[in-house]
Amino acid sequence: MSGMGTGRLLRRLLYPRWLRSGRVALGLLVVVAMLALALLAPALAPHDPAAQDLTLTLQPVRLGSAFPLGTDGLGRCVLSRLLHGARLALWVAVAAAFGAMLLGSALAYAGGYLGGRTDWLIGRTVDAWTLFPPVVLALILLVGLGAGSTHLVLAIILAEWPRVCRVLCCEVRKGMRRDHVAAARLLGFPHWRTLLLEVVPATVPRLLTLLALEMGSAVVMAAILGVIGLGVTPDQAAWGQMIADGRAVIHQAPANLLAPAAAIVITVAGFNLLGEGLRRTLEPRPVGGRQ
Amino acid sequence: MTLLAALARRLLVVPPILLMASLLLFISVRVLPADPAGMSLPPTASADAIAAARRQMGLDRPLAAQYAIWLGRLVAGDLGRSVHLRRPVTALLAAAVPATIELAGLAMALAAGLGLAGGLLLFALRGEAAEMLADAGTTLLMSVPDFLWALLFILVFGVLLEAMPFTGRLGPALLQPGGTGFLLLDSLLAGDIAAFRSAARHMVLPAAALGIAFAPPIMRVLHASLIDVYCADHIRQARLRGLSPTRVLLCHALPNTARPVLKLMAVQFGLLLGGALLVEEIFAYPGMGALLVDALRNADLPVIQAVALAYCAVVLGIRALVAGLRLALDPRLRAR
Amino acid sequence: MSLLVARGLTVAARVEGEAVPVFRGLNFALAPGRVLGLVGESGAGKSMVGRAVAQLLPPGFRISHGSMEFGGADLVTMPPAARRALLGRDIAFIPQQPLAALNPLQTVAALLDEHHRRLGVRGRRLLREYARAALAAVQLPDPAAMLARYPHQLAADQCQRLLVAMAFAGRPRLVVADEATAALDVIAQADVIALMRALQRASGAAMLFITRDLRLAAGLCDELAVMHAGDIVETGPAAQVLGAPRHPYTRCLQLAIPPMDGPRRALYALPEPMPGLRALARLPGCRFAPRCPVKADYCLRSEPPLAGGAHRSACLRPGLVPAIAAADALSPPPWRPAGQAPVLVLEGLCKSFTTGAWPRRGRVDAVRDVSLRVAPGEFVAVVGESGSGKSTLGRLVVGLERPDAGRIVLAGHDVGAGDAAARRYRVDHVQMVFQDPQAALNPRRRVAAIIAQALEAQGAKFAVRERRVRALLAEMGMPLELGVRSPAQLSGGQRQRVSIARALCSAPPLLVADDIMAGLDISVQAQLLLLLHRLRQDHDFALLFISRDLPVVRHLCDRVLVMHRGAIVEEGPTATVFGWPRHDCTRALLAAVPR
Amino acid sequence: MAGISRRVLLGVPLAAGLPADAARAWAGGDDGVTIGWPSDVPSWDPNRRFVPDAQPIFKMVYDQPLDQDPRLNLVPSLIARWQLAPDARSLELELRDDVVFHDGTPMRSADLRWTFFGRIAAGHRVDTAHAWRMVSDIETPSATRAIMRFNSPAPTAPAWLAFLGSFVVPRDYMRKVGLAAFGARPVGSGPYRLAEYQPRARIVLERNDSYWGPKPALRRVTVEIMRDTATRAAAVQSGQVDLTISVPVREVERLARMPALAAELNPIARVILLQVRDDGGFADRDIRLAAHHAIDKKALSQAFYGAAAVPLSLPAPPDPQAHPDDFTFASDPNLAIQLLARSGHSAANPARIRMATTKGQFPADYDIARAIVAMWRQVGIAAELEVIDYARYFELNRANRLPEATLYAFDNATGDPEAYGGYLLNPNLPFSPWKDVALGRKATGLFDMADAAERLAGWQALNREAVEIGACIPLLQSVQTLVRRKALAYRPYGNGWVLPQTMEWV
Repeated sequence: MSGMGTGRLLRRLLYPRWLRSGRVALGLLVVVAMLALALLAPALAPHDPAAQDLTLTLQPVRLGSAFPLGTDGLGRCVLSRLLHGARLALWVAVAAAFGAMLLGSALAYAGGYLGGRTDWLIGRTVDAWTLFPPVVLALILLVGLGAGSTHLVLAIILAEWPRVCRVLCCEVRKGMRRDHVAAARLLGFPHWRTLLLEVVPATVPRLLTLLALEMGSAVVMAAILGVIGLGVTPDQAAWGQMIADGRAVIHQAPANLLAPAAAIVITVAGFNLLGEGLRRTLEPRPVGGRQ
Repeated sequence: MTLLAALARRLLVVPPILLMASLLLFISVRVLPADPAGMSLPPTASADAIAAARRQMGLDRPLAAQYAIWLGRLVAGDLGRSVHLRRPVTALLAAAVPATIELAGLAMALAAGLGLAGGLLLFALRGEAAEMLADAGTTLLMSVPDFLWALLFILVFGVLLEAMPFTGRLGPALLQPGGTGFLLLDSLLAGDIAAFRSAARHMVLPAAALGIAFAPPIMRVLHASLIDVYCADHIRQARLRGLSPTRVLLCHALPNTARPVLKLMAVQFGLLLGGALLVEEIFAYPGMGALLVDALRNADLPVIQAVALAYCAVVLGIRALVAGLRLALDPRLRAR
Repeated sequence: MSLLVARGLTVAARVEGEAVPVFRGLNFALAPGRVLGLVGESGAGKSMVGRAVAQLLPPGFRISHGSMEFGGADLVTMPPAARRALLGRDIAFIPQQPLAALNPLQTVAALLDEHHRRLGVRGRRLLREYARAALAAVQLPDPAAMLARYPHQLAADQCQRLLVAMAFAGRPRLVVADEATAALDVIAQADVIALMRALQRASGAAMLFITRDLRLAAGLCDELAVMHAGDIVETGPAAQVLGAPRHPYTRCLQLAIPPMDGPRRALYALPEPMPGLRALARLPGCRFAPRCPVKADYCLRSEPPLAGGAHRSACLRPGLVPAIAAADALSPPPWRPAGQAPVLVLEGLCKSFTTGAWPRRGRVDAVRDVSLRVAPGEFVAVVGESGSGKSTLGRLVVGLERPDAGRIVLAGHDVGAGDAAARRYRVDHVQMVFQDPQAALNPRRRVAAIIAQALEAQGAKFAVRERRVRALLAEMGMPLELGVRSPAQLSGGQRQRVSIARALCSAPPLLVADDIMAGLDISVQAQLLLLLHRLRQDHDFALLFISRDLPVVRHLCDRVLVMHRGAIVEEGPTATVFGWPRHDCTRALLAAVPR
Repeated sequence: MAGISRRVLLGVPLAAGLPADAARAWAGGDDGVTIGWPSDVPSWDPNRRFVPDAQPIFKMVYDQPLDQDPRLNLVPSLIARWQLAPDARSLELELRDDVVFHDGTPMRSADLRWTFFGRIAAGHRVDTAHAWRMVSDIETPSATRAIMRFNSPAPTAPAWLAFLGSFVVPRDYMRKVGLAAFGARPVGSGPYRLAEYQPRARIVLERNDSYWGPKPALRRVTVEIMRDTATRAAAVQSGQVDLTISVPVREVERLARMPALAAELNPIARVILLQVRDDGGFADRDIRLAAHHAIDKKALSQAFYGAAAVPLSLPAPPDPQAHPDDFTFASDPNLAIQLLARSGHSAANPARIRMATTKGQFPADYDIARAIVAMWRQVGIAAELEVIDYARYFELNRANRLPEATLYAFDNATGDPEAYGGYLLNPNLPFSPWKDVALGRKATGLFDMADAAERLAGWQALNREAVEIGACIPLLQSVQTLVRRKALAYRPYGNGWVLPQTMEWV
């Protein structure tokens, strides 16, 4: 049982099957690019995103100038705010998606594995929780918790976890019905190992897919809350906030609205492509025959 | 009979779910670092008045008892009065809820229509090069949130082309016909064609923004379930019986996709209501979302609670409706 | 004048970018009113012939040459609309999975009306009459109630009767039945076969009967065509083909089937599975050669022609065929001293399940007051129709279900309590082999890890596990390198062997096997039976063998229990029960076995 | 400023190029108008809350005892004649006899008494209770005569009769239906009556054809509540509303270039200022003064008002009466840094305060607030900005719960200096977050002063002192932005009123 050749192993590790999909590659490219921009924002941004110059408001887009994407109504550099906004957006996306995933999947596994009353209770909790549109719940929580990126993440986690839980619950129940889970139990595996070895692996593809899609929806959610003006503090550079500001100056400096809007669309598209691609490569579906 | 029994069976779980939702709302409002008594009164209220309100609301009692009191009031239909607008919350809801349902319903219908067309198109293109393109298109479409569509539509159709109104529910010089609060219905009942036209025109842009944003998931699910269904034996058998492709699609394949598509639409409706929140705000459309945002800005606790519960009730109603539809469409569900 | 004639029909499949010839110029002819049986194991291409008739090939397959003529017109080159006009009217299909083949949203009435309307029947009253007549023709009782039902409310055989009725409704000239009874219970299978035969005779239609059950084909068909890897290897009148096979494949298949009468004999197990699509490209000569017991070197190089008169075979060495025989004789079960304490005792075991939902909640007794004993090393079969409670009994024994009443005593210990101690005890004393090996093996673990699961659960060291895996793989007759494969890379028979190896890993005294032969090909089944016989010699285990297949039971088990509606209705040594059945249920089961 | 007509009343009707919804208003000779307004009425009880922006809406449904002309002089309205006693302790009034409420009952002196005394004595929670707290009684010798009696000199009483909340409500109707029903179906004597009210959304008013005064030209007025500045600008551009106010100055410049629109920038009798508290993070005078010095008012005016708003050093408009030229408060960040250093604060260790602002209530309010926060950050004041609703501002102010600093445009429709310093800084009144009694006592003393010149000098000194101790941070004179169809004529008022009864299509 020496295992496969080192070359194949390396190839599998470095260039796994799921990466060979065009969607995944493109989505990953976009997401990684966005992440790089966000991480390097302090170095890349030409200005302090909060620095205002009231004598230079609403400068137009001029790529070679000090303000490549112009300035906003307070004379702040749009490009710098966009880059720093990416930091916030991606931090929120990653943290909220992981948080929702942890909470949702933990409950899904518990419910799906234990079954019976636990499952019923978790299922009904999810039902009740999803009666609130996520945005509504996040808004209410956010008003209570107060603005700030940590609170934003928390609010999104609390609003989004039931969706993750619901999807995963189905997967876990489906997995639990498979005979190899019964076999593992008959062989005397402790519960946690049965869960970890026999049930969880089958749900990993769906988990990854959901993670990517959740990141996209967290970006949108943060933007919605920002546009309403409740997400982050007014001086924080956030895409939603920029869109809200940009609306007022759409005729004078369209880049103020278009730049953050484009950033949101591109980022969300990146996450969606990634999620969609992962779903297709990790959970292949049949293709209907044509006549 | 089976249908009714199956429906009744599903309705049995509604009370516990509602109870849980109310508990959730109660807790999430209670964890807010705010004093419900203080928030239920204008800031001008004196300390004595607040203390009196605390006693009256039972805030000096244990949390469980507080919940019981609150629930008791709720069941009795007492939603309180808006602190900020100084009106009974029920009156505010009566105006806002139909507006939102009307908008969301129209948007959902639009999304379903677009989703159906798009899903069929995607399905028709399967296996061809154009499929990749159409698929990439839907992914991109899916990545544009509803509020960006709203901003775009205002800019293009409202301001540049001046083709469509984009604020409020009704044109000027028109009075809102009374009745149910569903403007389209009321104006038709009142025979007020001008009001109907105006109300419909006012709903076009917000409904389109929401509808377009929520169509791509429907497209995808329809497409995927069509592909699934076409793998099913009964479709092959129908083709082997010599049925025409159109008949196979319309009478055998499409009805069998109703189950996943309806399920998705039930889930989507909740999200759509959430999306409508900001879209209403952008279009100055006086619905639940605008009411909630307003109440949140003014820390108007009775309104926040009532609107949140109203959202629950609407979502629950839609779920019940969809469950009924699915039961009516799918005999297998009735049996279980 | 033949009705259906295939002339040089060549189907190619696209596998990883290269075209592989699946059919290499298939030729056959079917005369009106005759029944042609297409037999062979799965992967032989039988179904593809049926699909070629309707031109509904799976994605990636296409007809590259040749013709398929129906009544003189070529179905391959015919415009789709013309072909569609024939389907359902002149050419009817009876599918494999009757329940899945019915639109779940249509009532029986809607379905029949749709079909009759297509056949040109107009008017409500007339449609209703036709529907009733169709139901009556296939002996479906209570037409009024039946018409209002949905497919999920029907039993599988009722669905199949319905589909048979629809197939014959248009007075077809050709009926294609693709494994039409594979999904049915033994008794229902016999009924439906009889019905199809009767309707075929009455209507004078020709029938293409596709099956892998050689015995079934023998009873029904006028002519047989044995297929292997896309080739027709032998064809001719059924009696001649089966009476004096001229192709080693036909002979091997016959020898692989456990007989229902006569003495129990050893089975012949074909080595190697049927070559897959990918392998076909590298088999220019006789595609059976790699499995053939009488092959010569030249067989691998040259393609044998289908030669002969009425009875033709595609073998270069037909003379050697009659000499093929099973290698070993059937060994008797190992001797055991009498009066050993039973390994399993069930006393008054009951289990019921709730069915339906409020307000029509009911309970159904799956197992009613079952008592039995299994001696160490004894192979006991549990037979019965589906729904008779066999599987529930098995799940109760291993502890996947908790009994409502009664005792389960495993090697002297009562384990009915289902507490932690009982669970631990069970792990060492009883294991289960599941019906569907694909579902029973975790697709994300390696074969070696799966086999050693029992030791893993006990916390055995890696070296110990590895030794055990090596030993078990060898015993199962599987090469060592399969250990690093994942279950998805194995064939069905290999998977079932892995499943057995896993159950035997901790050497439990009792094994429960739940219908482990279902869905396996004849040769794979023979291999497994051989394996079980051999394991019985080497390992000391008793077997509770749950099965629907009486010939297999007869071949393998010492004692048989017949279950009917949750209760054991007859019990005794296999030879006695099969030779002199006393209960009606047993008789019906025995009568339904095709001979 | 180029291209912006100031107070131009002419308009040229346009013939084509308008969408169906908008075309009806003027092309067809239809007599209605739609107005985009930034806020709703707080309630339909006009005495209840002093909300300057609701004033023009109330003035359609209700009448005030006295009115103001565009130059803010007092003119007769419900009261034909009035006479303030020399000691300013009583006010004699003579009412018109031809005024009829919308429900058909005539307006009598009893209604006046009810409005300014009776309902206050009855314990109604109305803001007029503060404004008219000095009324000891109102005598009504006849149906058309009334004498207000004050328990302290009330020199500004006539001005107050034309100011916030002073609307006459029908006593009998209000008593009969109760307050809640009155709020739902308000009855006044104004030129319009309420036809439809969708809270937070729209108000539709119909002309009162039996109005006693000059008949409005337009039959129907629709007020669309649009809190969002961008929505208002877009709505007027696309013709969905005929007139709107408080759009950003940049939008004014852009919309002024559209042929069908007239866009105006009118300085009005309002002062944009920061209201401050004397406790919390602002307990230290040096920090307050530093906060003031740190603000570059000229830059604010330049950036957000195209330099049209006059920077202020005192909390009063740039009117020589209240704003002597010899006082200026320097914009000097360095000084601010020094002052903060004295209190131990620097950019690294900033003084922490909270600040509130409205958003969309007056042009660029939110932008100004954020710009100030950024200016403060430079010198070492970290302000946490909170956006509050217009109505919430009043609630918080009355409850004394405003944060350390609040950006607000203080309205003084009367133009009298009392209404600035007197209300802004008087801790006894609910308008002031500043609760230090020393300044309040001085203000209270000035209220009772009957001599005009002495009063004026007193208010000047008080305003100056308030700025010097950091009790108030005046910023700019407010500028009203207004965009309308060119064809819609209206009468501009010095206090920013936009009254539909003065509008007509020309």
